Amino acid sequence: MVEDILVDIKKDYVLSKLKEGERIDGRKFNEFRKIEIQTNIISKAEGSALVKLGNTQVIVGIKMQVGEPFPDTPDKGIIITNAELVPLASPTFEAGPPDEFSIELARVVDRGIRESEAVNLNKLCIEEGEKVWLIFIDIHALDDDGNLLDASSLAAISALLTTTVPAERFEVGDNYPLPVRDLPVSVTSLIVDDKFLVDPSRDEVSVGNRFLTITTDQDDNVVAMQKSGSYLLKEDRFFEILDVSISKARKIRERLKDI
Amino acid sequence: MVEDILVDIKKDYVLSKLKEGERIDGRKFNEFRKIEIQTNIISKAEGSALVKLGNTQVIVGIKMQVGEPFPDTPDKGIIITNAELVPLASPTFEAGPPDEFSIELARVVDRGIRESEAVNLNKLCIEEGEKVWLIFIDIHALDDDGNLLDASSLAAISALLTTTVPAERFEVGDNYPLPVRDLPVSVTSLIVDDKFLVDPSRDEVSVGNRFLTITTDQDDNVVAMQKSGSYLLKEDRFFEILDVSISKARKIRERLKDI
Amino acid sequence: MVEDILVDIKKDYVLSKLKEGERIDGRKFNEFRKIEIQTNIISKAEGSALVKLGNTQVIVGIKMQVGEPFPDTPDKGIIITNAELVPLASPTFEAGPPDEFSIELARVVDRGIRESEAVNLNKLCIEEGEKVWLIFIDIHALDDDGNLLDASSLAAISALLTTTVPAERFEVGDNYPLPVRDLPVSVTSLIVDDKFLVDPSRDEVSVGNRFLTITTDQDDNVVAMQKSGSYLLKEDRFFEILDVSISKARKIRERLKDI
Amino acid sequence: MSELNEKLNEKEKIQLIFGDKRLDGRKFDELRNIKIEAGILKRADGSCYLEMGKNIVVAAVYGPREVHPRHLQDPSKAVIRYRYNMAPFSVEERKRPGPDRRSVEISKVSREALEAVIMKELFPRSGIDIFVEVLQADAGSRTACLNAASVALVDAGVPMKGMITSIAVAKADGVMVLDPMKEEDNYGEADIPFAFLIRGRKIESIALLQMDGRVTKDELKEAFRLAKKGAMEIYKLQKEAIMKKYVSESVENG
Amino acid sequence: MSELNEKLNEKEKIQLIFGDKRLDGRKFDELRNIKIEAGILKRADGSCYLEMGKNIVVAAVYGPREVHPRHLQDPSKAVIRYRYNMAPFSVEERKRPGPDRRSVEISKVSREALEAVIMKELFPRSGIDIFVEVLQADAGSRTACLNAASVALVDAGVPMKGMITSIAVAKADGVMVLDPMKEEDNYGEADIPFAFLIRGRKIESIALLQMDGRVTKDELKEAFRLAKKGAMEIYKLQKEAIMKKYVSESVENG
Amino acid sequence: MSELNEKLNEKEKIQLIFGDKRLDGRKFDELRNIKIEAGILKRADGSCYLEMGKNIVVAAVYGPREVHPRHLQDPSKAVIRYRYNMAPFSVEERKRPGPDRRSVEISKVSREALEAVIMKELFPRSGIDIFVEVLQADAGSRTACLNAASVALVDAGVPMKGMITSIAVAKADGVMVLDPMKEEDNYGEADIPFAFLIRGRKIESIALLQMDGRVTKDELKEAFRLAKKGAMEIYKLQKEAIMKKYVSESVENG
Repeated sequence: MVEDILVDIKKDYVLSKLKEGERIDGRKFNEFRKIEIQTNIISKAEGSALVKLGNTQVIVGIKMQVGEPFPDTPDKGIIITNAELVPLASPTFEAGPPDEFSIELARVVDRGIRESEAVNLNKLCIEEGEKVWLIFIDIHALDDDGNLLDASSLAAISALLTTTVPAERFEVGDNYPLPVRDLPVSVTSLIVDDKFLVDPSRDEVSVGNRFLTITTDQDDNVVAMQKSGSYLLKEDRFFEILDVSISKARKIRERLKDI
Repeated sequence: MVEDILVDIKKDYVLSKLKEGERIDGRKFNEFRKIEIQTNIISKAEGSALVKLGNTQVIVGIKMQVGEPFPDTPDKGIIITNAELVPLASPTFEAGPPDEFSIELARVVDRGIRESEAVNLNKLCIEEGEKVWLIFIDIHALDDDGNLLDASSLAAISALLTTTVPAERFEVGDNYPLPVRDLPVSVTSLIVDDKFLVDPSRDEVSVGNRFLTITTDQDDNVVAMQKSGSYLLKEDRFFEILDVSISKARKIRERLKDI
Repeated sequence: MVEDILVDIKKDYVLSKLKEGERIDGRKFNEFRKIEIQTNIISKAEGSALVKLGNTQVIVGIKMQVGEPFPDTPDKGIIITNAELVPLASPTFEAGPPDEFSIELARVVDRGIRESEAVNLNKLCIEEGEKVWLIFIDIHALDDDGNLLDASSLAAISALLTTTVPAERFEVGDNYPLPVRDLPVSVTSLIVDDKFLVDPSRDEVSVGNRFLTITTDQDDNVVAMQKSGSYLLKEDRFFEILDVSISKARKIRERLKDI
Repeated sequence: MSELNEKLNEKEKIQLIFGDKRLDGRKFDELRNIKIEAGILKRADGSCYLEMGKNIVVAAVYGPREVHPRHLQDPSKAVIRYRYNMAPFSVEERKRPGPDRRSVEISKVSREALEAVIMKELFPRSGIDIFVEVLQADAGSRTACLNAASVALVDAGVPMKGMITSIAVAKADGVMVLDPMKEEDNYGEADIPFAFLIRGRKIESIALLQMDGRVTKDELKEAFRLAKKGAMEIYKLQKEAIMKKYVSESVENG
Repeated sequence: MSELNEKLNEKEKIQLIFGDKRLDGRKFDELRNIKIEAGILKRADGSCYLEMGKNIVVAAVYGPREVHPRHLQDPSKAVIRYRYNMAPFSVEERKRPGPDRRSVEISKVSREALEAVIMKELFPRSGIDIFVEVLQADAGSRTACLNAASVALVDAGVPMKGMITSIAVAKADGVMVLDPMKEEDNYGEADIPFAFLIRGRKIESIALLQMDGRVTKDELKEAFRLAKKGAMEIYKLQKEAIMKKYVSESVENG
Repeated sequence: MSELNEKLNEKEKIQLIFGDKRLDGRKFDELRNIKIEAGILKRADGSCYLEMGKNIVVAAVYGPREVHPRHLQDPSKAVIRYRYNMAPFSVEERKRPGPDRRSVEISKVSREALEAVIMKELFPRSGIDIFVEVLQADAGSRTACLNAASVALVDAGVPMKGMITSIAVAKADGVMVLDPMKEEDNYGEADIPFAFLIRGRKIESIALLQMDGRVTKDELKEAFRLAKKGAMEIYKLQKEAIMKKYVSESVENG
């Protein structure tokens, strides 16, 4: 009960500020929180990255194994993306098998990487039709202060950028850097009435789950989109968000080039 | 609560009619509802059939795969029967792993087909001890207005009758019709006091779950029986039901010969 | 509620007797209940034993299969220990996947056998790197009147002692007795204030779950220990329990030599 | 896998009948050795150990007792649960722990057989739980379990309309035989498990009936004849086991 | 395994566009054949059968009805559930029964699309359950299901702000095409499922939007144009199906 | 599979002790590098980041807070939960997400250690949840987790009888060594994890004790000596981390 009241108070506060054209933490509508990226945190993983979006923290670890290819792509590696929203990261998360939120999160992150063809899967074939590399992208939430999705996308591509293919451990040749050829960046907006805010914080989300995520590649192509939450979106609003998402992604992508 | 009262009213009505020697829908005690059989509904399945018993609707799809035989029957195909009582079909069904009702349903249908040796499993060996055909009989309930079991049995054998072994897709020779050599038919009776009614409708079942299913083959042999529900059955009643079941099955079997 | 009151009454009674230096069933503090061991109960198992500790009853069955070795122990057999605390054995047990109690039980029993190297796993290799024997130790509780753990340990080693490797059934040579070369014995104590009692009965455990299990081998080495229950243990108390555990285990081990 | 295995149809022929004898020397209407002991567990309210041929089963009854959670209670009668469970070591190939489809079905029809005779209206809002562990299985384990459960129920003092006694009949080499063992079950042509309500030394009605295989109406008649004969013999042993427990208790208490 | 399979990226090239025609002869802005029938199930409060190309789906609506257990109730509005489920035989390779990750995600976004238009505040503490079974799938099954669900909701008399109509657009050989079939979905460069709220014969807003592949902003504009055109055609068929059911009922009752 | 792997007994010999030094150059009674930081998570009521050698763990505490569903509440005290969880990428071979038997046992004994020192009677009907994520594991992860959990509990303001400090001792090449790393754990002859209650700078009692391997009574005595020495050193680092957090907060607020 107390929590419900708190949420209502936050909601009113967020909405009243928005009417004045302001966000509660002083950001502009199209401004991300401070982004921190640390890579190679986990030496036992093939690659890893910890990303902070303000107080939101996500760690992604990449593990690779040798496995069988799919019958119809006998010469390509395989990406498997998984997200654990462990109860450590939020009082609303519960232990147990993945629920619809963690499944959606993993699948949207996966789509950005897969559809941008960020990883050159053709270079992950060991023996055609027999052995290819499996890439496990494991998203592990640590602190959910809003917009886990963009933090996870960013951590995933950052971790891939620092991944070494462990060929020696599996006795199939020399280690080599994972071939990454694109930098997909997702931008999630919160839709509030006739406005939208990028990178919403948890307090802002108290106004309701009304998200649109747009992932773009380095040529500004859209590679993944997901409207999430029960709300109705106007077409012209969509195209406004698209423009902002493309330009924000470009800026964030610069950060990835330093890795 | 309202539902409980409704069930009681129905029950009283069914019982009072039975005292007058009548069924609520005017059928004779040994009369089935109208039977409709449509086959080859699902072109992606190896065989399929939709059966309607009055308003009860069940669809069965047959899928086949190449798999390993059992060690002690190295030259025989394998039948796997599964039933999904999806919540679409009845307000009392719930999503989730199969419960005791769907397991019993699948097993009783399976027994009729297996024990009548309806499918000639000897003709489903591809390579002795290595490769045989697996036949998946998937029962999918659509509308449960009573007696799902007989509808499912009928849909299963109807679907098998129209099944083509997909040898070409699996690159093990030419396609051929599934060898079906018997036509098992199940007849389910509802026991009410000293009477019994075949093919009970849902409203009739409001008097209590007291079923006896008898499945016979084309030589009038009994190939499967299942007493289901917590009640006590007299021996002479059993033999009366047996006679009716055999004669009803004969009639229904005629319908199958047209497929 | 009634049960809670009963537990409280039992607890008071146990504690008052302990103050007088007595156990409720008249045993000495370092005295086990009557131990009965019956072996070869289950002819279909490779080995089996039923152990009674007073009214506590546990049956252990050993099944063996041929399987693949672990990559880093290509020439060793594999032990898998599993415990089922079936609801038949106690009103507090529930059907379902193993809970933390049955997992802990299985793992502590397993540790005693594994760490004492009771079974000579080197003699359970069939073909290096390809085929070794898997030993399934299945613990099945029948009646839980306290100290299931020691009863299970005792039943496990007793069953192993009577196990025949079923080489003929798997067509890999002649049957031979499972090579057992040590006799680990676990002794569980209940800690009550500044005292401790070995082999606690269920009524005694009403004072609280405060256990220490110490498993020793035939040379009086400690091979496994487990403090179980939320309590604090003094170091000098620990060493007192250690001495008693070693001497009790020696006595119980004599019983195993008769098998 | 276990599900698949269970569906296995082992119809390769081996000879089961030799003149008027069976593979194990029994006559067609002869039961296997049966041993029944009541009251063997301390924690349970009622219990029973039963051997039937190579089958070894233990049954326990808890209740009538409170039902948790509450929404599972029935305000008009006791809720009956029945769990048939096989120990992993009870069969040739180790069985994975936990229920498979076969044991779910057996638990259902066994529970229904007992529900029909337990006077459950006497215990509204309560639960009566019957747990049966198969320690060794060798054809007919569901009937052995029901027989043990029935004795355990009496041992627990649960009021019933009569005794439930269960026995199977098989068709082997074309002959109907009582209480089939594993070979007759595997290689025979039909298996028909029965359970009867016996009251006042008389078989009154059928509480459980299943069948798979292929039989004629006349063979079914013969099956009923054999099953009823076998059931009466088992019934006597069930009563003796209960009596023995009762007498020994009286002596102890007396 | 099914999870892995589903992730498969079948990008081997086959030609999809031939001049101004598609592999199956359709024009770029042409829908597949659609057949809709309302009220086909007795037990459900509302139902719909729908074919779209080779997709065959059945939708059922139960409710508004009581929600169990109670703690799942919402005191301010109805709780909406949506279950997208594929029959094991609905696809080339038999699908294991039960939800996989793909169907969990589809169920979520489909539910959210309907939640946005169902007037759920009218039914506090109640539940409205929408179940959709995919009997045969051939690209676009999520859109077929939403269209069927929408008709079933009307058939059940659930008040909504308007009709939900769903359709996908794909990019195939560089061209944007309406309502892709399996080949265009597998070998095409992008797939964009839409659902719109249509009210008063006008497309008012977007209720569902997903996308995977690779498209430019201009291609997205073309996708919207095609999707809206297709949606209006489907909307007409949805209305006709409802009308037909209504008329036939009136005749029966009249 | 992971279950099987975990049971693996890697007893192939490699040399662990060289004179009075260990494989990694440490002395027998020397800890690995330890780094502790309190209060690193926003959402949790208390939290801690801890490195111990190559182990990297993060602990969070939620509570005391309401317990759902209600029937899990204890009217006399807080209910303590403890979840030890390994990230899939924390070990050499990717670990399947979710609890395995090993982590269930570790969670149980770790919870029991903390239950013995948390003053849970002060918070009837509440829950205190302790979640620890192992981001990288390298022998001793259960002890690293307990140390982090203990700091997180203090950070959350949960009243305790004292500090829980945990450390393992191993037997390697016949020598007892403090705080074993992976090689000593895998190839050593015994592993003994301890946790102590430390109050007023004094080790008061044992809160956790497990052991597997093979040791004599005298070796156990040496193990206690080493463990207590190590625990006192870790205790100092735990206190420093808490102090640092407290000071930085005071500065911020002041």
